[in-house]
Formats: sequence, C-alpha cells, structure tokens
Amino acid sequence: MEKPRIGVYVCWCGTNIAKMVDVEAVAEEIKNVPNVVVSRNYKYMCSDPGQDMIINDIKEFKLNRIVVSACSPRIHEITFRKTLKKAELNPYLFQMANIREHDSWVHTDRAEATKKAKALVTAAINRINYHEPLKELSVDINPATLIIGGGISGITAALEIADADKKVYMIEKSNKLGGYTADIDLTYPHLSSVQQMLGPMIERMKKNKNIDLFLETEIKEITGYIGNFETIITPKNDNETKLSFGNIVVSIGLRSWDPSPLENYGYGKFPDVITSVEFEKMLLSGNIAKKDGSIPKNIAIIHCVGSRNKNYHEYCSRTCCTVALKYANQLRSAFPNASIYELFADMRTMSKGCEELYTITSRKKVVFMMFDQENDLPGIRKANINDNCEMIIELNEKRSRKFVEVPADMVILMVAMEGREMVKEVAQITGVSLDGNKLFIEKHPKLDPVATTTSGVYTVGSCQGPKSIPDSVSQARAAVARILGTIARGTAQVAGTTAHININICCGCQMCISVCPYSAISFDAEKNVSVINEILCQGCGTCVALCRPNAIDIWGCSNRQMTAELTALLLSD
Amino acid sequence: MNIENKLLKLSSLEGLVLKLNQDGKQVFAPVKKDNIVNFAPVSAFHEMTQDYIVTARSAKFVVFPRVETILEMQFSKDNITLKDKDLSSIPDAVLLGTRPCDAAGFKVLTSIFEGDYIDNIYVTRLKKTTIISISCNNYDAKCFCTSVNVHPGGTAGSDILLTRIDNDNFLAEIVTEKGKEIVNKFDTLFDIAPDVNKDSLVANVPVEFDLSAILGKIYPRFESDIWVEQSLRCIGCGTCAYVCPTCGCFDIQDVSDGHNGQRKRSWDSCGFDLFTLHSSGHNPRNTQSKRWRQRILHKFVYVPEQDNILGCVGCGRCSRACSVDMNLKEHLINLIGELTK
Amino acid sequence: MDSIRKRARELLEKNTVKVVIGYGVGSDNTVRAIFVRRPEGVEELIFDETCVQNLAVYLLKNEIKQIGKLCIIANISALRTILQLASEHQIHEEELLCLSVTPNGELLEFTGFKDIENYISSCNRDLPDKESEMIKKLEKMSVDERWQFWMNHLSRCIKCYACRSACPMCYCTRCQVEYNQPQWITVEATLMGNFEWQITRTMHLAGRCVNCGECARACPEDIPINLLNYKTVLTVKEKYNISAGTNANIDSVMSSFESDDKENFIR
Amino acid sequence: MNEQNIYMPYLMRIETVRDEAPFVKTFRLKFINEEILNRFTFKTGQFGEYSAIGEGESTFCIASSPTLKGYIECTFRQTGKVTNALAMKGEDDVIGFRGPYGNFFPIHEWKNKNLLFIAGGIALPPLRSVIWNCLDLRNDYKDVTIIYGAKTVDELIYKHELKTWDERSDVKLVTTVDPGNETPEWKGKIGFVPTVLDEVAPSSENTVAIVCGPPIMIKYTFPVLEKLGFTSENIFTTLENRMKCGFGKCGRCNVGKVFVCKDGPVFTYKQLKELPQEY
Amino acid sequence: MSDFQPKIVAFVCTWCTYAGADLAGTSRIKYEPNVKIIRFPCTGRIDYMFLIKAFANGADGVIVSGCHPNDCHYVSGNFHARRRWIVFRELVDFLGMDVNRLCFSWVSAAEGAQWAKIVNSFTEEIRQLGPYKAYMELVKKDKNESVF
Ligand SMILES: Cc1cc2nc3c(=O)[nH]c(=O)nc-3n(C[C@H](O)[C@H](O)[C@H](O)COP(=O)(O)OP(=O)(O)OC[C@H]3O[C@@H](n4cnc5c(N)ncnc54)[C@H](O)[C@@H]3O)c2cc1C
Ligand SMILES: Cc1cc2nc3c(=O)[nH]c(=O)nc-3n(C[C@H](O)[C@H](O)[C@H](O)COP(=O)(O)OP(=O)(O)OC[C@H]3O[C@@H](n4cnc5c(N)ncnc54)[C@H](O)[C@@H]3O)c2cc1C
Ligand code: SF4
Ligand code: SF4
Ligand code: SF4
Ligand code: SF4
Ligand code: SF4
Ligand code: SF4
Repeated sequence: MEKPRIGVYVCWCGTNIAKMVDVEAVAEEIKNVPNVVVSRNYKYMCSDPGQDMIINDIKEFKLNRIVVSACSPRIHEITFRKTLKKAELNPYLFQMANIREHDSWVHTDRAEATKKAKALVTAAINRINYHEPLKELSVDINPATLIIGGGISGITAALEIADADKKVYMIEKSNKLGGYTADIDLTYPHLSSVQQMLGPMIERMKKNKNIDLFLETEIKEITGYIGNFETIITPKNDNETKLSFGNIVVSIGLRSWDPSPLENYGYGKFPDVITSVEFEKMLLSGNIAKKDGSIPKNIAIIHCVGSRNKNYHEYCSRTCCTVALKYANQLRSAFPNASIYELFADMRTMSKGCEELYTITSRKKVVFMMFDQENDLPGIRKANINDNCEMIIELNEKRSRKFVEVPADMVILMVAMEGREMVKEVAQITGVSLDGNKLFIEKHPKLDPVATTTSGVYTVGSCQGPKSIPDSVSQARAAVARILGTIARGTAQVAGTTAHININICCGCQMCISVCPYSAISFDAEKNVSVINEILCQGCGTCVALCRPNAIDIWGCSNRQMTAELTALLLSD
Repeated sequence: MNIENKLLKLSSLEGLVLKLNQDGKQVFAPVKKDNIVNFAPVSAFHEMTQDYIVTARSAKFVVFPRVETILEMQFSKDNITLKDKDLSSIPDAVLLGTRPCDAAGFKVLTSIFEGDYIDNIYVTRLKKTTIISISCNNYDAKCFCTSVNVHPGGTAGSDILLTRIDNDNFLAEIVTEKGKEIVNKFDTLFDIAPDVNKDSLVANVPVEFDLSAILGKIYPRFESDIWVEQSLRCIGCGTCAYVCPTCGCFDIQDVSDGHNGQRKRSWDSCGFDLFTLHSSGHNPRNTQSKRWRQRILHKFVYVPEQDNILGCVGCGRCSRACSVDMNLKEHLINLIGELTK
Repeated sequence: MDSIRKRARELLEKNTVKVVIGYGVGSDNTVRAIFVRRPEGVEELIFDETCVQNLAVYLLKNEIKQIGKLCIIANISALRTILQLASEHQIHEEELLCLSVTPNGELLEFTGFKDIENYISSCNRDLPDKESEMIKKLEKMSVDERWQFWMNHLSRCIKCYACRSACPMCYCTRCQVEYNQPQWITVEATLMGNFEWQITRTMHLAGRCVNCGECARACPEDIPINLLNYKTVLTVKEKYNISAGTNANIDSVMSSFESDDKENFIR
Repeated sequence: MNEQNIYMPYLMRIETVRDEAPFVKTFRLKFINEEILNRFTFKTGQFGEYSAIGEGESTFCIASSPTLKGYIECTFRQTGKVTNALAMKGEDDVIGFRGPYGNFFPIHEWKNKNLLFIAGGIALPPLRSVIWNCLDLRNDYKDVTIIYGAKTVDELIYKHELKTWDERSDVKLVTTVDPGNETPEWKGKIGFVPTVLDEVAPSSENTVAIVCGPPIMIKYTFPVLEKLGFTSENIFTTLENRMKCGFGKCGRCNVGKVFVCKDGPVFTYKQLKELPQEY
Repeated sequence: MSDFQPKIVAFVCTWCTYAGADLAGTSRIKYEPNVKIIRFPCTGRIDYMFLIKAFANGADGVIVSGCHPNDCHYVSGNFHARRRWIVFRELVDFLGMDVNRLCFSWVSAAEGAQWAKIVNSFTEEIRQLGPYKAYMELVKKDKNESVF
C-alpha cells in the first residue's frame, strides 16, 4: 500500500454527457475529495488525446489510481485499463463511474443529473483508495477448438483453424452440414450459386484430418475455463467421447419463425401461402409450383413477417428484403409473364451491390407496394371464382394512400429469423448471456463483436444477430484470428479478480465448497481449511457472501472497496 | 472527615429523589423490570424497588459507561482537528441504593483509573456522582463480601450510607464531604440520628473462607492444573466481567464516517480469546484456563499488590450471571483446599 | 440415572473414553456441566428434565478436545447439535460417543451419526410453546410495535457476546463482529451496533440453529434473542422444509438451493 | 489540553515515508505544535501509541535515536486495520501520537562495555534506536557487534543503514538470511540467527547482549548466549504484548504481575526467567 | 406527491441488471435520478451486510437486482442469493424493519425498460413512505450516544 494519488477524469462524451451534467462543476468539486491529486474534464476521454492526458498525468503527478467518469465500464473499462498498462500502472488501479448510461442519458433535470454524477464519482474515488494491484494469471491453452453448429459460419471457422494445422471438434445437431446455407439456391446480389461454393467446403471438411465431425450430436455440459475446457459427448451410434479443447466457437445460427400467429396472412390456412425458407427449397429443387402442381400466375412476396413487429420480433431480420428481391428476379426468370408483387414496409437493401439489385429488379416489371407495418398490415382472403386467382391481398397502399386488392396464387412470406430451440441451453452451457431477442450478447457491440464475456468463448454468424453469408463468414474468420492468436501465444491471461481465503480465519465448515459453481474450492484436510484454485475461480463472489467469518474476500470487489463505495455514495448524496 | 449520623425517614426519600432530580442531578436506583433488578434512572422514589439483594449488573456504568467517547475528530481534505472530551458536559448523578459492596467496588475502579496516569474522564464522572448506599439486611448463597473484607454495613466508597432501622426509618451515615453537601442542601429531610447498634441492623453474612489463605499464595501456583480444572465449564462469554463492579478492562476503537469521528472506549473482558490476540496470530493467553487464571489473579494478586486493595468485593454478581454456573465463592474455597494440600 | 452411571463407569474403566461430559449438581441445587475423568466420578452424574443445557458446546472447546476421546450425555438439543456440527465437518464419528436417556428412562447409546439421525427423526423438534406463542404474538403486531419491542430489548444489550459463546453452533475461529476491514458491525454496544450484531448472529445461524435456547439463557440482560433464531427456524422449515440437526450429511440451507425456491416478493 | 486527557494524542506531520521491505514502512514524524516539538524527549526503548485518526491506534516503538532532535521515526509492518490505514498515509499527512511510554534500555549502565545487538526480521526498529543512540555516544562503548537476520534478502529492513554500519570500521555487522532464500548477489551469511550467533561466537567478556525478534528466535537465541557465557542480567530484550492504552489500564499486556506497558517493554533475560510464560 | 427526494441505492449484478440499466441508457429511457447503482459481479456476491450498511449510512430504500432464475452468468449465484433474501427479508420484518424499503428484482440485460419502471415505481413508493426515520433514530442515538 502507498498513499493513494488519484487522478479523476470527467468525460463530456461530446455533448452526450456534457449536455445533461455540468462536467466542469463535477471535476471542480471532486478536487476536495481526499487523495485526489488531479481532476480534469475533457471532451472525449477514450480518444487518443484523452488517453494520452491520463498517461502524462500519471507520469507527471505520480498518480497511482485513476478514476474515469464517463460511459459504462462495460464499454470502456478495458480501453482504460490498457491506458494504465501503457503508463506502467497496474490496470486494476482503475475505476469507472458511469455518468452516461446511468445518468446523462436517463435524466432530464440538469441539476439532479449533476448531483448524481458527483455522488457517483465521489463513490468511485473513495472506493479506489482500496484498490490493489492485481496479478493476472496465465493459463496454458489447449490448441484444440470446439465448434458448435455446422452452418456456413461454423464451417468457415473449422476449415480456417484446421488449415492452420490445429484440431477442431465440430458438433452439428442435424444430420448434415451447411445450416440454412445448404438450402439456398442463388445468393444475392449477383445471383451466384451457393451450392457451388458450399459443396467443396463440405467436402474439405470431411477430408480434413484435423477435423473431427460429430453429426446428430448435442452438447450437454462444458466444464473448465479458457484454454482448458472439457466436455463429454454421446454421438449417435457411437460411444461416449471426452473432448478437451481450449476455445469454443458458438455458431448455431437462427431458425425461421412460424408465421401462423399472424392470422391475417393465412399461413396454414391457404396452401399456397409459404415461407421464404420453403420457397428457397422450392427454388433449389428447380420446381416452382403451387401445391396443386400448377404454375402460379400472380405471385406476391410480403416483407417483414414477424420482423420489426413489436408483438413478435422487434428487430430487423436484415437479409429478407434483399432475399425478396432475389426471389423477384428468380421468379421473373422462371415466369416471364407472371405478375410479381413486392409488398414491403421499408426497403432495406444495405450491403454492397444490394441497392443496385433493387434498381435492377424494379426495372423487371415487379410491382412494389408499401404498407404500414406498425398499424395496418395487409390481409389475405380467398378470392372469388371470377377473380381469376386464388387469393386476394387487401392492403392500404401507403404511398398512394389507396386501398388496393392484389391478386395472388402464391404468397411468399419473408419470415423473421429467431433464436434456435436450444439456444437457452447452449447459452447456459457456454456461459454466454442472451439478449431479450435470444441473440447472444457480444463482449462489446462495436469493438468486440465476436468475443463474449466468457473468455475463450466466441459467437459467430447469425446466432449473434441476423446476417448474410459474407457477414457470417467474416465473423467466423475474425474469431479464428483471435483463437489462432491465443493458441500461438500458448497462454491466456485470466482476470485477477478472484476470491481468496484467509487460512487463519477459515474454520473448515466447507460451505463455500458446496456453493462454488466452478468447483474452484477444495478442502485441505491437513490444515483444516478450504483453498481456492485461482484459475478455476471466475470471481462470482458467492462464496464470499456466504462465508460467515469472512475468511473469503475477492480481489477487485472486496468488502473494503464495496463498503467504501457505498458509504461515500450515500454520504455525498 | 468524621462520619456524622442522621435519621432519614423512608417518607423523606420520595422528596429527596424529587429534589435531587429538580437539582439537575440524574438519579439512578434499582428498578425491577421483567423480574431483573438493575440500576436505571428514576424520577420518583416509588420507581425504585426495595426487593433486591444486589442488582444484576453493577453500578459501575455511571462512572465507567459501557461506551464512552474519549475524544472527537473532524476531517477535511488536508486537515484533522481533534476535539477534547468536554468534561463539563458530564452530568451530576446520584446513585441511590448501591450496596456496600458496590460502593467498595468504586474504590477498586478508582485505583485502576488513577495512579500515575490519571484518567480524568473517570475521575470527573466519579467526582460528579454522589453515592447513597443502603446496607444489606439480606444476602444470598452467592454473596461472600465478609470473606473479602467488605462488610454489609461498610461505608467504604459511599458518600452516604443508609441502614434500615425499622419499616419507616433509615440511619444515614454521612461519610464524605459530597454526602454532606447533599445533607446540607436538603437538610429539612434529615433528622437527628437515634442511637442504634448498626451491626444488629445489617445482615450477618458468614465468612466462608480465610482470605489470608489465598493472598500471597496463589501466584506461585501459576502453573497449577487447578486453573484448567476449574475452567473446563467456562465458555468464555465474558459476562462475569461485564456485570462485575470492579472489572475495568476496556477497548479503544475509532469510528468515523470520513467527515467526523469519535474515539470510543468500551468495556472488554479478559475472558475473551481476542483480548490478548496479537495480529501475528500468537496469543499469550490462548486457552480459557489461562484467561480464567488471569481473572482470579487480577483480582486477588495483581490489584492487591499494585494498589493495596483487594480486586473483588464479594458481591457474587459474576456467579449469578454465569450461565454455566461458575461459582466464584466455590472456586475460591476449593482453591484454598488446593493451596493447603 | 443408574444406567448412565454404570455405562459411564465401564467406558472410563476400559479407557474407551477419557472424559464423560455430563450433568451434575451445581450451586443452589441447580444443574451444571461436569467433566468426569475417573470412574469414581460417575456417581456425580445425573440426568433428568432439568438437564437442559446443551452440552455439545463443549465438544469444540480445545481444552476438552485435548483430553482425548469424549463421551457426552446428550439431550435432544445436543444430539441435534452433533448432527449439525457433523454436517459442517466440525466433528467426526470416531471422536465421540453419545449417551442419552429416553423420556421413559431407557439408556440409549449411539454407535454412529446414522443412529442419532434415526432417533432424532422420531423426536419432537418443535419450538417450545412459550416461544412459539411469543413469535405468533410478535407477528401479529404492527411493524412499528415490533420495532419498538426489539429496540426496547436491544437497547439493553451490552455486547458481551455471551449469546455467541453459549451457542454450540457459533464456533467460528473469528466471528464476523471482529472483522474490522471494513468494520462491518459497529463495535460499541449502541443501538445500532446491537441491532447489527443480532441480525448477523441470526443470519449466520439461519438453517443451523437447533433451537436449544442457550443463547437466551446465557444473556445476562435477559434479551429474548432466541426468538430471532426461532423465527428463522420456522422460515427455513416453512420455505425449504429443512430442520437443522437432523442429518449429518447434507449441505446447509444457506449453501444449497432449489431452482424453484418459492417467494412472492421478487419483482 | 493533552495534560488533561491522557488519551489525547499529539498531532504529528509525516515528513518522509520510506519503504523498507514489502509491507514495512518507516515514517519520519514531526510534532505540529512547536512547543511540544521543543520539549518532547524520550529514551531509547520506549514506545508510543500511533493513530491513524478515525481508524484507531497501534503500538510501535520509537525507532529513531533520542539523540536526533526535531523528529521521531517509527517503522511498522502492515498487519491489520490500523497499520493498513497508516500505510495509506503519505508525506504531509497528519497522524496522532501519544507517548513516550514504558521503560528504556539502561545504556548509561553499559558504559565501557562491548555491545552485542541481535535482531530478527521486523524487530530491528527498537534496536535501531539503541544502536544509533550508542553510536552517537561511540566513545562510551567498546566493541559494537550487530547480528541481523531476516527470512529473505527482501525482508531485511533499513538496508541503507545496514550499508552504513557495514562501512563503519567501528561496527561489526553480520547479516544473514534463512537458508534457501539467498539471492545470487547475497554476500552475507546464510542461516538462522541463533546458528549464526553460534558461529560468530562473540565474547561475553564485559559484554551486554540486546536481543529482539520473533518469539521463536528469542527462544533459541537465549541458550546460545548463555552457552557463550552471557549471564541473564546482561541479556536485554523487549516484549510486544497487545495493548490499547499504553499506561496500565486496559488490562491486556500483563505478563503475570508485570505490565509490559509500564514495567517494560524492556526486560532482562533474568527478569523474564522469573515471569510466567504469558508473552 | 411530496417533494422528499429519497436516497436509494441499488446493488446489482454486472451481467444482467447493470447491463439492463445500460440499455435503458442507450435507449434514452428517462427515469428518476434517486437510485444509484453499485455494481457487483453477481447477486451471489451481495452480502446482506451491504444492505444493513446502506441503511446505516442513510439510505431510505435499497434495491437488489440480478439475473432471472436460470440466467445467471455464474450459473447459480442468483439462486443462492434468493435463498439469502428470503431468510433475510423474513428476519428483518420480524425485527420490525420496514420491508417495503427493500426491493428485490430480476432485470435482465435486455430489460432496460423494466429497469426504468422499477426505479420509477420504487422511488415513488419510498417517496410515499418518507425518510426512514426509525432507522435514522438508531444512527442518531449512536451519534449522541447517551452519557451513560
Ligand atoms: C430463406 C433465406 C435465404 C437466404 N438467402 C441468403 C442469400 O441469398 N445470401 C446471403 O448472404 N444470405 C442469405 N441468407 C442468410 C444466411 O442463410 C445466413 O447468413 C447463414 O445461414 C448464417 O449461417 P450460420 O452458420 O450462422 O447459421 P446456420 O446456417 O443457421 O447454421 C447453424 C447450424 O447450427 C446447427 N445447430 C443449431 N443448433 C445446434 C446445437 N444446439 N448443436 C449443434 N448444432 C446446432 C444447425 O443445425 C445448423 O446446421 C438467407 C437466409 C434465409 C433464411
Ligand atoms: C511495545 C510494542 C512495540 C511495538 N513496536 C512495533 C514496531 O516498532 N513496529 C511494528 O510493526 N509493530 C510493533 N508492535 C506491534 C504492533 O503494535 C502491531 O503489529 C500493530 O498494533 C497491529 O495493529 P493493527 O491495528 O494494524 O492490527 P489489528 O490486528 O487490526 O489490531 C487491532 C488492534 O489490536 C492491537 N494489536 C494487534 N496485535 C498487536 C500486537 N502484536 N501488539 C500490540 N497490539 C496489537 C492494535 O493495537 C490494534 O488496536 C509493537 C507492539 C508493542 C506492544
Ligand atoms: S465458508 Fe469460510 S469458514 Fe467455511 S470453509 Fe469456506 S472459507 Fe472456511
Ligand atoms: S468467487 Fe465464485 S467462482 Fe470463485 S471460488 Fe468463490 S464461488 Fe467459486
Ligand atoms: S465464568 Fe461464566 S460468565 Fe465468566 S466467562 Fe466463564 S462462562 Fe462466562
Ligand atoms: S469478581 Fe464477582 S464477586 Fe467479585 S466483585 Fe466481581 S462480580 Fe463481584
Ligand atoms: S442460536 Fe441459540 S437456540 Fe440456536 S443453536 Fe445457538 S444457542 Fe441454541
Ligand atoms: S448475551 Fe445478551 S447482552 Fe450479551 S451480546 Fe448477547 S444479546 Fe447482548
């Protein structure tokens, strides 16, 4: 321990914070808190100049503790820890006060928000007095990788790793590789054949000696930690096998949504209302036909079915608009005289070449009609005999503000993509959280989209969020780059925020052993005390709160630190 | 000062308590609550119980509170200010109904808190407290005052000692100037004393053991097994020290919220394991037997040798309070048995 | 009584045990714990309904452990304590021998924890009526009344920790009240400190208290602190259907869980 | 004010902080009040109660020599609440001090004798005070030998002063570390203090030995000294029983009849032999 | 509505509720400024002592919140926490503490709006209850601790 010399940096985040919090006043008042040596405010603390400012101050004022009061630590804690490292200060001598997500963005009264900011910063300062430099432990990395899900993203990752001569275990739930991609005929924007791409990849997968393929297999439990995971699987027609691996790639994709609940579209009621996935299979088989075998004369494609809909999936499924355009083109080629309708809510054709595809399509006698996704969805009814078609789609065309009846013999619903049936289990097994949409949460949405909060576990492809094939592939490659990097280093650092037992106090009741979810605690019968394996410990702190004599404490979230934060928070409030 | 005798009618006590209170003095007297008798503030005499041998807890808290702020502090970013205890804030108090053993107990405490370093907080509290004791006309099996040279009608430590003459009257012995002050102030309440034989009015507590068989003889038996033998039953709860009128051991701790703080002294007990535990984990008195020995030796060897006063007044509180029946009198008697073996 | 003395004498004579922890006559016709180490001493042993002290508190006392193998004359509280201590790995089967007497005077000798478990499962483990009623009464009071009730009582607490010393389940090497970085519990015997102390004591005994009542018996201020523990005994029984000291081999209530533990207050 | 309240500390400002070894620091302290600064005196071997105000008090000896005026020094190891709080203080911070308490080393009685200092680990501070005091009166004494050992090289405290003593021709310094803990650069001895003492075998002729260290070291050192011919009244040591008040009221530190705070902390081996084992 | 501004502290786990509060931020959902968050790795880490210390330091209300059952990043921390809360809540209720000043909730990383709702409603509830005078009495009694 030495006397804390604290530097405090209050960030404006442009106007994000500064608009609602008087950052200058906060920085000024904070100067009176004991042990604060420097207190500054600055436009963007996370920018290079912002970080340099901290580095310079550390050198100039011999600072040994840094508090940054800015956005959520979930976003920039790592950034600033690296800054500290650069300045040769232990990265754990750092604390963030969240005055953006928890303050400026959620409050409307500037005086109140400023007051709250002061309290939060004072609490962080008081707490940091008791921060200690922590050691990060290094663990050896088993060079094998487990990949869960053999869609295009899983396959890409597997091949990439196997080509680098490292072992891969591929677990696929179904009886074939390829996922949805295996069901796609042509891919947008250039309408090239997907199977010509995918086929050879699957062949390579089968041949590669570095890849052990387990089809029709599921994962039940994974134990261990980065570099040293283990699982036992029971492949179909095979014996129980134990696998050890150092990293995990989760690539279980999404599934298409069953649109029956949207009764206005009559899915299940009208035989020729089909989903995009069903249509894609039709395309792949080369035979586009109605259920009765006849050729459709009027074909309508309805967008955003269950997507961008508050009642079902609020998020955009991202690929459907372009896929729908792809269909219009393929339909036009197949039926030069058919009437093709695109009923859309908004036309979202991001990505290279996609807006062009829209232009091309619109020149192909495809009728585009817009509906109000929020308030007024189209409805399908059975047509009358003299209507000359099977079904009539009723809609209030949004742009012309006219009620329109669209004849249809076949309706393709561009359905939403949602989490797979087993996604919760997979999330739990791998220790990754899901968001409300059952999409895996990435470590950082912008800066670290393939890693997760559990080290050694990556999520790639559409299970992380709906995406196209190239995006899925890029993510897979990004994750592989990370994994190969760790394998090459041979070791990984595990966080220093682990629990530890004071053996002079432990009374050997062994209660902590039963609560630890990672079996990190064992009993030393000779000394009659419990001991924690720092590598296994994930720092949840459950044992800390349980231990009656307080023999256990936890680095980085010690009782001392938390009480200091708490008292200052309340006293300065 | 020569002891002066007066007569105090039982009926005058009502007025005395009232007047003392009016005079700004806080009056403490034995009060019965949930069947235990303890000293508590009273505003009228009838709140006091007459039905007690001794109170469960001793009266020491009036001069040696269980928690006492000994100084205060204030913090600012670069400054610390210490504030001394304001002795003038200590109120005047009257202890009514202490027994002669209780009063004698104050002498022991005083010997601890005075000496070469004078604890002015204690001294001031004692100075501001007038002790009006009442002689015992009853005793129980745990009492052994007479065996430790305290008398159920003894005046030591009291400012005034009342002895019941009959249902309506007390003999009031004015022992000190402080006692006299009270009498002078409220002289209408006191009458001329009758001629009585005080000894016949107080309880006849039998002498149970010969003190001289202990004094000067225990210390050489420091390593005797008897300490282990006697203390097997003791659970180290420390209660004996908390109720004892002569136990003065304390702890000092700071409390602070970062802006203001106090340094506080609070009761502690040599019966606790932690009392002497070093931060290295080493503990010179690491077993209950060593701690039990410390308690006995402190009272019967260390205090007598240092301050020339016996550390125990034989009130028997420790034995009554002990939940596992560690009976001090019995232990002393069998200690003598062991010493004379 | 005679059967106990006889068996104790045998055990001591054969050197099967070094000490018998039992009840004897104390001062003023009360009962106290005695520690018999010689066969002749067994004549001092008694056992009747006045023998309420939970002698299991001595099982973990160093000076007593040092004597050698122990025999304990156990009442129901002590037997339950033994099971609970065993489940917390504080005592081991081979370290002690238990004798007890059934209400109709029959001598029981337990050969192992399983034996005790079987016996206990047939015994009444309910709270004493007086306390049960008091708890009901308190529960019926308004929050403020309950607060007043406890404040009146706790204001007397002198923080002597006798309740802790007397409790056979309070065996920690270092109690949380002595934890000072940070100072969890206000040190002095002020209302705040006393309140925090009792919350801590009760929380730490939740699911472990065998309702022997020693804590309240030890309290020199006669504070009915056992009610707090008894309340958690009821809570734990009601919510998790567990009573402490019935099984030498289970995880304690607070170190285990069911994924469908019922509650009705979490939003 | 301070005269009235025996618990009232003097305020002292930390002039310098020196890291001695892991978790061990030395503070140089100066009384803030000029008057006290001028009249404060103490004798070597005495101790004080140092407070991290708001956290509590801790007992340390005064580790500097009484011959140095204007400041005192203390060296402490972080072991608990108060010492951890003190360790968080820096230059210019204010702490509390009351004292000096206790008895002292009778250095005037040692005139014209040889001095043998033996210390282990963090117990050097009380000896450092005597050593400097005697070195400042160098002509009063004959040979001065210091034997100092620690577990590891890193844990040796006062490294710069060890160097000074080593360089002085009128002091014989022997340093040692526990076997197995020497570093490649280590030039001192390797072995436990009692063993090294046996090896060095200083003459007991006209010599007093002053020993300070952990209980286990003391236990093994005394017999070696006796073997070398030291009589028990010529062996001095200091005791460190836990204490709160420092002046014989709180009831903790007594060893049998004697109070470490008032009758000690300095004792001769002869006195210790007569005391029960309560330290 | 009274203009009393309650002091409320929230002990939350970093994976669910803290992230949920972050989401409320990124979604710019507005809520009352009274609640201040302290971040823990897991609800399993939240010692009941922190709750007591919060009241001792003047909190009028305390929120404890973490991941929904089966959603704990550390598998079972919230289950252990739940057991502790159940017993703790019953106990302090029995001691006469006002359990309406304790709010336990499950708020996931996706429930930004839910977080805002809890903050608003709990703040309002505490505002209705007023300052926690009874507990402050304890503190005050300590500060001017009786002379005897
Ligand atoms: C109708 C339709 C048309 C599309 N057209 C195009 C297009 O033209 N161009 C384009 O770029 N993109 C298109 N896409 C998007 C494209 O399909 C996805 O980008 C791609 O499939 C994502 O691949 P993936 O590997 O992430 O997931 P998936 O393809 O979903 O693969 C996931 C794999 O994981 C397996 N799995 C699931 N759960 C488990 C488990 N628990 N254990 C083991 N294995 C499991 C599944 O069986 C599957 O094999 C289209 C999507 C749809 C629905
Ligand atoms: C005469 C004397 C001289 C000492 N000189 C030094 C010295 O020069 N350098 C040094 O590092 N240490 C010295 N010590 C030991 C030092 O006092 C303790 O290590 C220190 O008080 C631990 O305090 P703490 O509050 O940090 O620890 P905690 O364990 O938190 O202690 C809490 C309380 O216990 C008391 N305490 C705990 N252990 C001891 C102990 N072993 N001795 C005395 N009181 C204790 C403290 O005063 C404190 O108030 C000396 C002790 C004595 C008696
Ligand atoms: S819970 Fe605490 S006391 Fe019990 S074994 Fe674990 S560390 Fe030791
Ligand atoms: S902190 Fe959590 S993971 Fe670490 S040892 Fe404790 S219970 Fe196990
Ligand atoms: S003698 Fe009795 S009251 Fe005293 S510590 Fe021992 S058990 Fe407690
Ligand atoms: S030791 Fe016991 S008998 Fe003696 S004065 Fe104290 S309480 Fe009374
Ligand atoms: S808390 Fe009280 S009733 Fe419960 S086991 Fe301990 S002493 Fe017995
Ligand atoms: S025994 Fe009674 S007075 Fe002593 S600490 Fe316990 S409750 Fe308080």
